[in-house]
Amino acid sequence: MAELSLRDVRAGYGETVVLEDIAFELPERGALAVLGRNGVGKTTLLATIMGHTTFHAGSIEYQGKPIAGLPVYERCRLGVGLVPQTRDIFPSLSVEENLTVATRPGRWTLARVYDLFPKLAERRGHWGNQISGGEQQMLAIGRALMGNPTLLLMDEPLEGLAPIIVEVLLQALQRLINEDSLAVVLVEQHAKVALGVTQSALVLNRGRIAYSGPSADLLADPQRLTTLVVA
Amino acid sequence: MSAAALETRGLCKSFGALTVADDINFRLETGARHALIGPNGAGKTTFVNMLTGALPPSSGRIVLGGEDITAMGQAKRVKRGLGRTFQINALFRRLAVIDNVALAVAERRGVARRMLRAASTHADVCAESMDLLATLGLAEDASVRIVDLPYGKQRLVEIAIALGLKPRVLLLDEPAAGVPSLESHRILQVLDNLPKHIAILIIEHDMDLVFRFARRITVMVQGEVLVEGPPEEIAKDRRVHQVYLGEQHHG
Amino acid sequence: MEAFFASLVSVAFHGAALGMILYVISVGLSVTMGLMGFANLAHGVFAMAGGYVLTTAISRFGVPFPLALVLAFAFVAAASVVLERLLYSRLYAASDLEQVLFTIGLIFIAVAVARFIYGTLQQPVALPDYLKGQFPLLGRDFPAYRVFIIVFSAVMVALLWFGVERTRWGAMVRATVDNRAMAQSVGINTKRLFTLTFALGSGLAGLGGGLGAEIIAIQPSYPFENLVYFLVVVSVGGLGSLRGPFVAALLIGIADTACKYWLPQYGAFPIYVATIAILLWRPSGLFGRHA
Amino acid sequence: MSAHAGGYSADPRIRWIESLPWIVAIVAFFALPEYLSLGARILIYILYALSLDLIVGYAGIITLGHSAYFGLGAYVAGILAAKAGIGDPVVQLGAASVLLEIANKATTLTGGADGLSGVVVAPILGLFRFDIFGKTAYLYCLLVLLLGWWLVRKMIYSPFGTSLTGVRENSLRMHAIGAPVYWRLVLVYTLSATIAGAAGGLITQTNQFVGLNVLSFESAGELLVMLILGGVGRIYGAFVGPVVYLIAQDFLAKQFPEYWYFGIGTMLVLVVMFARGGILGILDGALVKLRGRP
Repeated sequence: MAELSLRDVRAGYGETVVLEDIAFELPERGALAVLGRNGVGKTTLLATIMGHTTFHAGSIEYQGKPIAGLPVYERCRLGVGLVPQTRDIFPSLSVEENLTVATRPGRWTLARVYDLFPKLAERRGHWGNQISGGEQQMLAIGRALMGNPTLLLMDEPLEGLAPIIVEVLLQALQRLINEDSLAVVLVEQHAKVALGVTQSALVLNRGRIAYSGPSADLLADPQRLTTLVVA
Repeated sequence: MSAAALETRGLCKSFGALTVADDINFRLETGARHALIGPNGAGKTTFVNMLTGALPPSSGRIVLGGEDITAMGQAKRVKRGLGRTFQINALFRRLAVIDNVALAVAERRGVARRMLRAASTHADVCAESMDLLATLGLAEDASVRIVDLPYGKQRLVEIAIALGLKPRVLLLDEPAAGVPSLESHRILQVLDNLPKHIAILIIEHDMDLVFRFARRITVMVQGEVLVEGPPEEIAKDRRVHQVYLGEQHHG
Repeated sequence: MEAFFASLVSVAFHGAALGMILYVISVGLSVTMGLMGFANLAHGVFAMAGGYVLTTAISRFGVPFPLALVLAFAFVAAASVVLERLLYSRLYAASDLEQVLFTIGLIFIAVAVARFIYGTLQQPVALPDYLKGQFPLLGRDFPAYRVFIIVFSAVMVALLWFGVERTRWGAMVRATVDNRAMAQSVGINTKRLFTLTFALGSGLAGLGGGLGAEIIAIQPSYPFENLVYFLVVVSVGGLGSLRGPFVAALLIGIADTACKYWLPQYGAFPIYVATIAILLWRPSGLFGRHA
Repeated sequence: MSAHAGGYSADPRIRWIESLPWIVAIVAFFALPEYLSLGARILIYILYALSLDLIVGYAGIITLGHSAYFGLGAYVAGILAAKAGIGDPVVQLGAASVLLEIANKATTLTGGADGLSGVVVAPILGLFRFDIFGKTAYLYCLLVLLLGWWLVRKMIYSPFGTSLTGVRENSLRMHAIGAPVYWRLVLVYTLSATIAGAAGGLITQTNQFVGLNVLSFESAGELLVMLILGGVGRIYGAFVGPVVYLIAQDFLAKQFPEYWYFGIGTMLVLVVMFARGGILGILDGALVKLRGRP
């Protein structure tokens, strides 16, 4: 059974249509890169899976169960976790509270998240808005993990971070994808990085699928990648 | 060098320690077809907001047709010929299409404050608004309320309102955003037929549209102008590829 | 000099008691307005209901005072859950105008029901003997009931702050006030949280209404007459804040008492002027979240 | 369309049905002489509601401070409320309360809480005395209302009125088309306050008594209720609402005050829940159904 399967999805905000004819399948423990220039609907795709957009047509199935009609929090409780592009750390909560507020029973505990991101343990008493961008990103990932998802939606987790932090996050990401039984949908501007850590890729253009296939194929064909992602 | 339609000199904007626009020197020629592109967070929106007067710059100057408008309010800039459209429809939703456009026309003609004669007896305003709608192919929808209008046509009304201001400079903020792809050709048509004397700056993600429409492209990255040139050059530029493919910069 | 000092102490004391009551009543309004963005003008109805529950329980059914306080809280909280699910929840997305009208409508209904059941007369509060009389403190005598109000409210406030700032439930509430969409994304059922928070806020209003029945008279026009006070506390304190309204309520309680004591000829005038000045200066209140 | 929205495509001519209120008013004058003082009160409240409709229905701003203008319809207050009141009913409420307090304390001027009696009204134009049956008062109010209605109606159909609905629909865009939104609002507040002030003046003149309650929050709330009941943003909602409300109040409130409050509260809740257009909105809906349109 597929972890996630979308068929003929049409979605947007209110009557605005952003996504059209979106269809793909993500196998259990699979990793999918979503590429494309900005504004093509990548963030909207994640928001649609999470339930934050207006769903116009099609179907979304999570582990064989249709979820398109479920409220956001139900999807989270089933096992869908979101790391939003804007991070959306809760500023009036401490770092630790940002994590504990999302707790659901499972393998991931406070201790394991602190083990993955030791930096967060040092900052546990700080308010959510008193930490650096890189730490916010770690916190956003850690917070999603605290909900013990089987499907993790990550929106540009490397955006705007210093190279050294990118390195740390990439390692954590690799660890998550390889060692943990997590399926990941990774939206990323850094196309080559994203293709490097995923098995399959989706390129969007104007809200439609322009490419769907193995990541390796795209990585091996720079000409094609350029055409798809740049112009 | 003759005066540009719109020009910025050393424009900067920072929020605290965060710099979102850094020394932007930008020139929009009279009658230009110019595009502004760049990845998310490049500072395009900040730049546009400074141009329209929604956001005051930290330093630098904005010059419209030779006149310094840096300290001018939004409404005054509009009167000087600076029009804009919005990325997300900003329409008068429960008013008819004609009223949406006529509000702008009346404002420009300076009759919007009058209260003794009925609006519909201002024949000049009505006629001009109808003409404008006709050129955009919206004449039949004149009395339809925006809420009852298909989204694609709403995007056209967005442009019609801006044109009602008879701008010398028009800023188009993602004119085709949110339109199903089958309907977007109509918007391209309209853009192609815009009056030649208006200098147009388009902010757009859709590269097909950008390369078809623009004769000059500016690429912004992290609050700075990365490169500027004609489309052929931009398409070949290695730095642009890097920005969009996310190859790590080394040195 | 000694006389002035005595009156100063007296004003501060009575003002603090009034302020505490205002806070216990208004804090729920601050949270629900900040959390749900609902302009609930009918909040005073809950306080009035608490007052009626308390006075009725004591005078008609002989319920002991502490139990009557619990009843005031529980009854109002339960009733508010029904109201929230049945009516309020349908108007979360409605315009301010509609919310204002709807809650004014609720006030009218509540006023009518109160008049029908209790008539227009003010409800007397039968205090137990141990809360009557004077309480000696630092060589002065203070009315025992006011001392009780201050101490009891302080305990409630401490409990509330602990709950909101130290428990997971509190973290969930704060997360939802911060960013509702993200709160849903981490699995918080914000709808249910709204209902519970609303019930808690209303219950506290009921408790405050009962507790303060001796200071703010329980009679049918209560929700109209005291609305301005509750709104001032919330708007001066800042929506969605917990501490802001506390400071505002104490300020207003003391200022109101002081004005009535020293400047009776000006009535509530100075308070209103100060409120307008503060709101013109800081439109989102002294401790507002969105400046 | 019976909702009077104005606009550049709207026909500003007066339709035959719009003479209905005036015919009713004149018929009432001859047919119900014993109710003329109630009638005059209704006419005044229609004018008052009309002034509120300009702000709430057309400019789209909620105000609970309108009774301040009813009491003291003044230009200065117009600027204050436009500046302080946008989006914040509490400040307006405060403004109204301040005026209430001023009136309350300025005892020598207003009579304080006891009200100001002994207002002597000179004959209108030195000719028509206010008679005890209120005939003059009624016709005088009708005349002032006619004038107010004519002004408001003209304004709503004018470019200014259209730009007000523009502010209501999207004030951000109004800025972007170069409209001085703030001054438009000051202007409409001023106009509205003037009309409300005129209505307040009429109350004083016809009652020959001013009570502090004209300034109170309840009075502002009550007016809002009347307007909503009739229907917001459609001119004639301001006619229907006060007629229904005040007549019902006159018959019910005196005998059964609690039922009256209960009824009006329930009505408000129902209107908000099920009939957001008010009575005229319901009629509109019914007409559309009758004509068999979708």
